[in-house]
Amino acid sequence: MLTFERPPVEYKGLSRTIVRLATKWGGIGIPLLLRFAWGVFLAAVVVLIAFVWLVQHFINPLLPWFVRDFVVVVGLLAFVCIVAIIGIWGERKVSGRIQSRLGPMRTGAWHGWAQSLADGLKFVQKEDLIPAAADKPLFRLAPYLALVPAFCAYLAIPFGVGWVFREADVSLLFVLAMLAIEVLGVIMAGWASNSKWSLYGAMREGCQLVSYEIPMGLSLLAAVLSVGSLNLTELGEAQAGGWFAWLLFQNPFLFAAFFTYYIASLASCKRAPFDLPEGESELVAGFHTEYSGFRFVMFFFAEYAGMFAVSALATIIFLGGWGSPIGGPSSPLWFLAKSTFLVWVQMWVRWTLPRIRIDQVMHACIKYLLPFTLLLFIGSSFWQLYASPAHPLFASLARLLPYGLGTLGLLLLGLYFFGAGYGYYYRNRLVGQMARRHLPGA
Amino acid sequence: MKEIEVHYPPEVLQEGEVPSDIRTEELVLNMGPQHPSTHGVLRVILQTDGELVLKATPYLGYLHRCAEKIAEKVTYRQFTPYTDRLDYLAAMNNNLGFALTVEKLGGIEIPPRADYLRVILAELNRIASHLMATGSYGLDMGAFTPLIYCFREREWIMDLFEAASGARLTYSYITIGGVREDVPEGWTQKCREFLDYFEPKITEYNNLLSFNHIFIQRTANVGICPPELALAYGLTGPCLRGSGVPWDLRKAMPYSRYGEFQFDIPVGRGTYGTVGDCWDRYFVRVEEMVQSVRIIRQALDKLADGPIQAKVPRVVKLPAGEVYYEVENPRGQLGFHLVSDGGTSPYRLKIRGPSFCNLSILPVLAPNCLLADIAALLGSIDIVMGEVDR
Amino acid sequence: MMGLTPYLILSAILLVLGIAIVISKRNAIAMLIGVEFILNAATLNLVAFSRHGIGALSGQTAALFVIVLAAAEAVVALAIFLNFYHTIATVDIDQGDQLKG
Amino acid sequence: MLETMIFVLFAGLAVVAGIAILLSTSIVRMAYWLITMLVAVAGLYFLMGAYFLGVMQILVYVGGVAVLLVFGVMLTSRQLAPTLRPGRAEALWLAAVAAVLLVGLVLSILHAHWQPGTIVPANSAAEIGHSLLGEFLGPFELVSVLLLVAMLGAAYLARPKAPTAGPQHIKETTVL
Repeated sequence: MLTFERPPVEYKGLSRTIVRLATKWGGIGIPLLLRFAWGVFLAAVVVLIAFVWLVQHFINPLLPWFVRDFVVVVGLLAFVCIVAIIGIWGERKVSGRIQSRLGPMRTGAWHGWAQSLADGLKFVQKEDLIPAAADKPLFRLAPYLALVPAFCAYLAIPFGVGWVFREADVSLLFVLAMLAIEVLGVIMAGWASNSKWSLYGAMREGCQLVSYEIPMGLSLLAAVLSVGSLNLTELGEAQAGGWFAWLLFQNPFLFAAFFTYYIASLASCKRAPFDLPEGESELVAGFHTEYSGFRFVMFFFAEYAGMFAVSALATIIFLGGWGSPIGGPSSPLWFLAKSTFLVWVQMWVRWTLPRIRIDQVMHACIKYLLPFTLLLFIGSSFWQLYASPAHPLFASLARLLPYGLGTLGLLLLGLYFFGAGYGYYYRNRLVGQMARRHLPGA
Repeated sequence: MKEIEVHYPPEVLQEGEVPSDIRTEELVLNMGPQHPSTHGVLRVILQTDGELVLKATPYLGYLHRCAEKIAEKVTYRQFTPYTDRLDYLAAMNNNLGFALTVEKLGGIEIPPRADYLRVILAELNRIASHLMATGSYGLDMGAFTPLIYCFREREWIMDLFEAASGARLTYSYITIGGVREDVPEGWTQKCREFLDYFEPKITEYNNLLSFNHIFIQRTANVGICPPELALAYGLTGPCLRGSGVPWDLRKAMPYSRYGEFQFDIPVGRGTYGTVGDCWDRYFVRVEEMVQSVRIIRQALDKLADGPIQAKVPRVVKLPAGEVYYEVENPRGQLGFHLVSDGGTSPYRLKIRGPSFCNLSILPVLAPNCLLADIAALLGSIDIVMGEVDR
Repeated sequence: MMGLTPYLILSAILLVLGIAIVISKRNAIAMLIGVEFILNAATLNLVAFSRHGIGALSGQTAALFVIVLAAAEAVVALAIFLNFYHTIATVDIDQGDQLKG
Repeated sequence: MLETMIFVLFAGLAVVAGIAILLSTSIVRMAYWLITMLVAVAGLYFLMGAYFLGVMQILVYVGGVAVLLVFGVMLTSRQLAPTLRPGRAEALWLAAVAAVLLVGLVLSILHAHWQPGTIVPANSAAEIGHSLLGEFLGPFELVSVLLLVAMLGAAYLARPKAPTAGPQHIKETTVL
């Protein structure tokens, strides 16, 4: 019988060592960790709490200021990288599960946990390709212009009280400004590639981001108005005291503003259904059509950093930031958990909805979202005005309202968990026997 | 010669229409031959003004494999595998069309079991082909998940085909005089299981994709092809029925055993927009899957034991003469015009590919679309380049 | 602590650069860029004065107004350029000498 | 010392950006140099403690420049770009005028006697807000009306005109 032998794929040098170690360590280590899953989880929590304590007592009041700055910047850089790496892997797992697939399963031996690392290694080793007709300096610069502002946004995002690189008076505006700069990197990439598809992606991004910045900012300002500060730490601290103290539930306008903000943030992160700048069925790959290797990775990192950053903003401003919903001690871990949940919803939306057309994107923003957020802004400010002791009847109503809205939020969350649980319990029936039969390991 | 004034749809864009006055530099965009939404090696030259498409010109021939010329060099039986490669997503239907053409000219009678098997497999292949079409249409619209779901179901059909013919894409199963071999033991049972499993899934896809608000916004009132235009351009299949013309060869001129079955012809009704828009063309395919399930059920009921091959010599020799025979493929009417000089291979074989004729509507519908609508339009026409170029 | 003079000199350089851009470029959009330079030179002056105690906070507030006005100016200018482009199919300012639309 | 270094960095960046724009022919590159200048000036605002202003500078101008870029790409063809630069004689004239202007400005700055008052501490957004709605309420309202007028004016100027000028609406006659 004729057989075709494929030459085995060989990693070379450092990457070979890394992949081998990752696979070996993952193959032995992670099943071991899983066996003691609860113990590992508890240990991780203990370690994290110890880390939190360490940071608060030793690193924050640290030494000469530049040592503290250096430590924090390096830490933030590592955090952004981890967010991107786990985000990319998570997105592939999430998309796999949504589509009744498994997603990456092999690299690293446990649920493909090292897939992003392996991909990164591959990208680093790829040929550095620049199209001959490209505007070379701009082509080289563009990925940095996309990634660096996305990272800079983290300099002002507090992860907890005191857990921030620089406490700034206007940190909210700073984060928004940094997220907005990313558009220039994208336009630069699209234009410098000298490809028409890239140019289309860039033009779409330009139109989309400039328009959606306004409803995004207005929704946030409605919340800012009710706290009276642009400082993210103060905004987060204003909601201390559990679930019903969250700004989301403070008045009906803020409740709606959270959703308008979330929609606008999807558009500003180029996430589906607003992923027109890179819409792969129309524009091949949009603005990064001509990019490969590490430059492409930087766009990817920028996207995931941006995703987490907008989710972090939503968490701080609407969802109580680092405060515990059940009234326990506040901690950066709460902040991470809430932001991760919002990132997961972004992924969920992406793998469910089709893409909107560009005229509909503009239409939705200018004709619906923009007037609506303006209305929310005005409504929220009037609410602020009337919920004062001068209007005792309204004020008492306003004091009761958070409980009503909070219950509504609880119901929504409960519905989500019920759906998830139902899906998990009946996963065989939902997916269908046949599909499971075809899955590896079934 | 008669002149027909073709009335183009007055406005393709509805809301948020790009103001017709803001004109900037025109751009010539080379879409394809390698492009995710051209479904193969189609090349479309687009003249655009920003996002607005002014003119679209398809250029064909990247997948031309001289199928018609090859037919003149090989025997009738030997040509069957070449028909697989015309519309490679509906190889069973191509086989059926070619076999029926040859049988018509040769006056070959088919045993009933073979006939019912042919119908069952052709309809299963129609479902598989429509699953591919609807799933990848979702992908064209940016929804990735429906494609995977559709492929999941298509996988089962592929398994059924593999059990019957041994192949998963190019079956060559329906041959001249019947089918190549009988289906294995328990195959009909598996087939019924699939139908029971599949029917409720269609509702699921409708909820996920067909009735999705964004999807409707993207496809309704886009690429409207009025019935007169569809007839003038010779559209067939779901493209024609999507324009509201209830024309289906299986009903209009029943071939094989299609006259015996109860089924409806789904037509576009303009549910969310105008009759003949992309959504109608898409939804006709979804509804046709339901009808195919109906047909298969009836055929399975009628399937009785018996021979599966008529007595046909190994090398088929047809009498001199010519015949034109058309069958209803998933993409439209596939026609074979066979001229025989009495030898063992055709003197001339002209193939009418439905995708080729359907594609001719693209330059008419494309002007005034947005760039993203081109993907919607191409996906709703649902071409297979293997058949366009032959 | 730096004095006022370096800021003023920088502002003067930016102003001259802006004027040079406006004069030398024939592309309408490039001229707009030159105007942005001039406006930024002015705001830099305002903020520097406000920083060094001349006029207190009004410098910053005025700078804010200038930023807003620059945005408005750019919007109107771009709309005019668009019309200009429609009429004579270029953004070369030298071509716009017909005095009719 | 550190302050001087940062000032030199940002000031240098702004000046280099201006010179680069003068020499550049590509409208997109000019726009990116403009952004360099704007960010450098924002950096100087930060240096002077005007945080709110610096952030606003970036926030407003990034959107503005993005729009500028889009228009630049839409309205300028690449073939046309090189012809849109001044001739040699024009450039010489320009350099002379600019030099004279610059020297005059610098001399007058150096010879003026500024009388700095007390150094104002870093101003928060709140103070600017108070001054906007207090001392500068009149100008503030005027500016908002002006913005509205500008928006309406721009929309009016760029409006779609008579539908006759629409895209090629080819009426074809098909012969069957």
